[in-house]
Amino acid sequence: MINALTQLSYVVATALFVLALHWLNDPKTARRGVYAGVAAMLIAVLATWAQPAIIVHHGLIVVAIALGFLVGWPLSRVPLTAVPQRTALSHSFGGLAAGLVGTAEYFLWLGEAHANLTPFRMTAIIAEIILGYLTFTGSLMAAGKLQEVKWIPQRPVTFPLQNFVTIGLLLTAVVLGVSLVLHPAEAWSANVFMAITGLALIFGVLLVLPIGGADMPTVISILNSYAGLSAVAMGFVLDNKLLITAGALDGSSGLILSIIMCKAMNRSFVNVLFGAFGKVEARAAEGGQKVYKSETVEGAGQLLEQAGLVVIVPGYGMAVAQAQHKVRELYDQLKKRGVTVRFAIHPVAGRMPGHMNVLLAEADIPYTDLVEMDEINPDMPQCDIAIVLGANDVVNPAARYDKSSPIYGMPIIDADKARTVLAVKRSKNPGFAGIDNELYYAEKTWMLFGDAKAVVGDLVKQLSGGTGL
Amino acid sequence: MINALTQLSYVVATALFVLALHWLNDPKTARRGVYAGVAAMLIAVLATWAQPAIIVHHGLIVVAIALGFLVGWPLSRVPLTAVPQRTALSHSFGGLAAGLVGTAEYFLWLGEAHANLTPFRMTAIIAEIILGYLTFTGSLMAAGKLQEVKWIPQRPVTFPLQNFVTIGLLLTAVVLGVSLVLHPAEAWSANVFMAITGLALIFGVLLVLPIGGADMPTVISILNSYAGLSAVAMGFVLDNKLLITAGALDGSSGLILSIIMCKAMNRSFVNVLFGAFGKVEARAAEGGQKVYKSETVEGAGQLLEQAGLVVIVPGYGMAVAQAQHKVRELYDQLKKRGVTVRFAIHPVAGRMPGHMNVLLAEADIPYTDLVEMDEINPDMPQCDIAIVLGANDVVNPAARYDKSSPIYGMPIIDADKARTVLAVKRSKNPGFAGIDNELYYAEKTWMLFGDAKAVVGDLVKQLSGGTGL
Amino acid sequence: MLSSAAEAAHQTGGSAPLDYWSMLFVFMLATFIGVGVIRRVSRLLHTPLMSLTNAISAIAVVGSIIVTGSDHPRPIRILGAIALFASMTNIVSGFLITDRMLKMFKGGGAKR
Amino acid sequence: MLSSAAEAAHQTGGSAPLDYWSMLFVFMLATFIGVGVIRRVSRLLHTPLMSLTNAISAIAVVGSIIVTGSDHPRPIRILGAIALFASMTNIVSGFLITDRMLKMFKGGGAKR
Ligand SMILES: NC(=O)c1ccc[n+]([C@@H]2O[C@H](COP(=O)([O-])OP(=O)(O)OC[C@H]3O[C@@H](n4cnc5c(N)ncnc54)[C@H](OP(=O)(O)O)[C@@H]3O)[C@@H](O)[C@H]2O)c1
Ligand SMILES: NC(=O)c1ccc[n+]([C@@H]2O[C@H](COP(=O)([O-])OP(=O)(O)OC[C@H]3O[C@@H](n4cnc5c(N)ncnc54)[C@H](OP(=O)(O)O)[C@@H]3O)[C@@H](O)[C@H]2O)c1
Repeated sequence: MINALTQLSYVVATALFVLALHWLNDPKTARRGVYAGVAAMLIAVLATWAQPAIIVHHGLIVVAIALGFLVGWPLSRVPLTAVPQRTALSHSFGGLAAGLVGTAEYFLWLGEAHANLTPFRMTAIIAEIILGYLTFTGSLMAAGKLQEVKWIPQRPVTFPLQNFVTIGLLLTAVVLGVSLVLHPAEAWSANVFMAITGLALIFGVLLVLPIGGADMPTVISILNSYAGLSAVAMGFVLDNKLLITAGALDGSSGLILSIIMCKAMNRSFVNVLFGAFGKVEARAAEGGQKVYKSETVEGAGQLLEQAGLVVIVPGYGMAVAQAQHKVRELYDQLKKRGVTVRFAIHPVAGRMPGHMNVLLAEADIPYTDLVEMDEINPDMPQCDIAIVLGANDVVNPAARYDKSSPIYGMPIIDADKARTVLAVKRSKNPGFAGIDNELYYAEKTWMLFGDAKAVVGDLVKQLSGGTGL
Repeated sequence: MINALTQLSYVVATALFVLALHWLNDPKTARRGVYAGVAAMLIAVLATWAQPAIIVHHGLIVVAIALGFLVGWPLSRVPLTAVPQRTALSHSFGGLAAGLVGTAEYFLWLGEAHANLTPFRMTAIIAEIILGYLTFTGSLMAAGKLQEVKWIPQRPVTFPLQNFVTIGLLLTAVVLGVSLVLHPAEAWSANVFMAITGLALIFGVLLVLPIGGADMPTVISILNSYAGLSAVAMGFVLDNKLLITAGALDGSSGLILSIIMCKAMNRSFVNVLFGAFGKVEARAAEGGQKVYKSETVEGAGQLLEQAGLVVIVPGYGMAVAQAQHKVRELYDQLKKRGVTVRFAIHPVAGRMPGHMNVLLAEADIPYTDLVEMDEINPDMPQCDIAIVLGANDVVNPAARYDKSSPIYGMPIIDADKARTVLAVKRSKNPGFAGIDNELYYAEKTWMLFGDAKAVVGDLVKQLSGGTGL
Repeated sequence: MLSSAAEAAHQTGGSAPLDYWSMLFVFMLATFIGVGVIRRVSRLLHTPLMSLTNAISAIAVVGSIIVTGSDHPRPIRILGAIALFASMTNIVSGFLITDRMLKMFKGGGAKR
Repeated sequence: MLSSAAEAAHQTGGSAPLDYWSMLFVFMLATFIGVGVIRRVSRLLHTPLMSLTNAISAIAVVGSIIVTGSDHPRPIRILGAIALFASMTNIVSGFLITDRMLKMFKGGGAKR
């Protein structure tokens, strides 16, 4: 009976998970989605816990859950700029969990009931631990790179024969896995198991090492789908359909997001994973010679006052500078003057999908004023002033024609079509792709050098001052 | 081993079925969808047949399949106007198949192995036969009404306490079912089983009897989902996931199509099923007094020659008259004169969803010139001439304001906003909703009485003649 | 299938309940898929959609074959044969007519 | 779950293979759903989406609870507890931060 009840709750939980993701496809219903997810998880936990036949010890469970809350809560308060790191970090937790459960299952059955180590289940266990542990270390690395931790190299690290070594490791792990499937309970099996664990852990590190900090978002979502798949594997081991479904949902989500990112950057998976992208940094300097035209805040202010339609193109710089609230003030100032203000959101502006949307939403800017690239580009010629706010690659015209450029073919926001361009950045440094951007030298472009937050702040003062007089 | 192979083929077949429906969402990939479906079905059939352990007699199978082809092929050659009937007819076949298999299973186990008649399986069997047999008779009735068979009343047939009787029947069947679940193998069980069968058959008839011929499409898709559900039930009985999935796909499809139709007609399920819609016919006459302005083909021809944008609003009348090919000629003639021609397609124009699209596609009119209601309405004020071709309810302005009208609230095509309206119909009779249409009396409206095919044919002659001179 | 299912049922009531649940699972998931996919089918193709799903619902053919081909008393197999005939008719006519309709859809120059 | 699964495996090799297949079925269907649903998530919400799926992937909590709570040797249950802690952290932080982000999305007058 209890079993039937458990099964029923699992069915319900599954349905709720699907609905959660479904509701997320529209900002209006999105929060309902979260509640559905919470409900589903709650049901799953309780249904699992409330099986007297199976769960006999409660102390450890309570402790672990309590600790989980203690650590989880602060992790949910991180500043929005740190969201990518946070996500990476919790992927690593997820991977760890899957790995540990896999390990526990194996040694449990090794000790108690060999019979259960059927080839099918053994295969599942091995898939579970390989995916789990590589996600664990891989995501830790990713988090580190994003957090720009000292002793983790930001730039892609490459060494001779790297890919051979990496792939080699994986193959060895797989081969060992096969042998384990065939002889799950020999005297030496346990050691082989540990060996596989070790290889998976190392593989995770090597996988992420050669990838540049800016490609991390893509890597993160790939790791996300690995985490999902390890949950699926766990489901196969425990014959638990809920695990299988939830894991599959997670897996496909990670996969699709990374595909979307790759498409928007016009790069291939392989290129992201093994391309050691961002090493090209060196090439940045060359362009340095050409001349920029700088503009003062005053001048910019006047230009803006006369404008009819202003399009703000935010980029990673706005995120770094945490400038969104100042931007909001600018937005208000301009609106007060009857200037139409739109935000042009590039799919991969910033460092994670939807990055800009979240930041601007945080600053209470209605998402109805955030226009996607494809919708805004046709209007750019009518745009009087385009403010390029810490964006670089996503407005780099080279993407249109320069076959040699690493971002060639990536769709961009046509800021260069606007009548005037105001570009806010701190220096002459390139963006993530490490390439020069001719937009800054264009006739119509005026540079506003400085930190995005500071510059925008000054602009606001300028404008509000203007009204004061 | 063979079992594993069967299972594998079933998995593949399932995937192909899903893809089939997925590809159908775009005309460009639609045919691939059909092929996927065929492949899936082929795999399913072969995988099932090729189980020596289970399938020992082949003669009957071969014969049945051969006959199936013999009957199926001609059924696929029916004229497009007969498509609704054909669909209904094959739903009834589907229902019959499910019902018979259910019956066979029951009596088989009754004779051989009571043990298999577990409550769960018994419930499934009963669901299967009730759904199957009611779909069988219900769809037959529907097909009859659509085919306008003599001895099947077109108009809704109602008698006192009808709904009581109908619902009563169903309840009795269910109650008997429950008793059968509890005592599947008593001496009297077989009779109860037959009784349920009988009730289901009668219920099917009573369900469709009170529904007007024009509501059949909605009914058909509801029956479609019943057919699907009975397949699901069969899947539960045979513990066959392929049946369950395919059935569920079918069930949801039927459900959604009927919902779409109801929405587009602004009617509720209940109203369709028990509303005895179309009895209002009587009310039609009243409006007869008001005056129409008739126009000659010559006049109409001249009007058309001067027009810049002509919107053709096809309706059920075009289907009845099989006028689509003539319409094509008209389309060509007008294009030759540099007139822009668009077709305004109302979601429920005709007698089945997408009816007009299929007919016009048959006449080789590119689907890119078939514009959906919501897209065309904004342009109607710029339209010089709207040709209302055997359409009535879908252009009836009463739907906008007349709360008393049976079609009140149903979104319509704004033919009345066009500068001039040419309305082609045979008589002063109303359309399916059986209500009068003020559009025909409007200042700007000119009636072209006659059969759609004939009238359009004359128009074409007129125009081509015009060029001849 | 049938007979094997039968045995399964015989052997262990233990594993049986589990199975019901996975069937329920499959049913629910399939419904989710159905709803999701169908809602995105273009209006343009609703008639072909009807006849295609109609052909798919003839999947009952699987059950019919099993009943017809297994080593059962004749009358039962006759029932199966009729069912098989009916399903086969749907399969053939359903797919053929769908394809016939779809053949007719030709896109003009412009993309839709 | 675990132990019961174990028994099941013991009892009948007969019903076991069947089960694998239904798992495979569930996996396939779930993937179809996932792909279908995710592709329709608005670009606007891709960041929340990431953290929500991240929370959902913590479903591994189910396995962790089973391992931690069952009557197994201590070391094994410790592993389980660590896993449980890790998953719980994801659940809490994942859902909280998603909601925190979504709270911020406010539609202006116009519909999107
Ligand atoms: N969004 C995603 O999901 C995702 C995923 C993977 C990769 N990417 C990549 O990330 C890039 C995003 O393009 P993007 O244009 O948004 O960013 P970007 O190309 O990295 O350029 C950022 C610009 O902001 C400036 N900047 C940095 N800190 C600043 C501050 N505090 N104040 C003002 N300016 C500052 C930098 O110039 P200074 O240093 O001179 O200030 C830099 O030119 C794309 O190449 C995309 O492919 C995105
Ligand atoms: N499409 C669906 O899925 C669906 C489903 C259920 C119900 N319906 C209902 O069906 C109706 C469809 O609207 P509709 O405007 O397309 O059709 P309608 O309202 O039924 O009107 C058809 C018109 O065509 C005329 N007509 C009939 N035969 C003709 C011929 N041979 N030549 C010329 N004219 C002819 C009729 O007038 P005369 O008799 O005077 O010629 C009639 O006024 C809607 O009310 C809708 O709710 C549709």
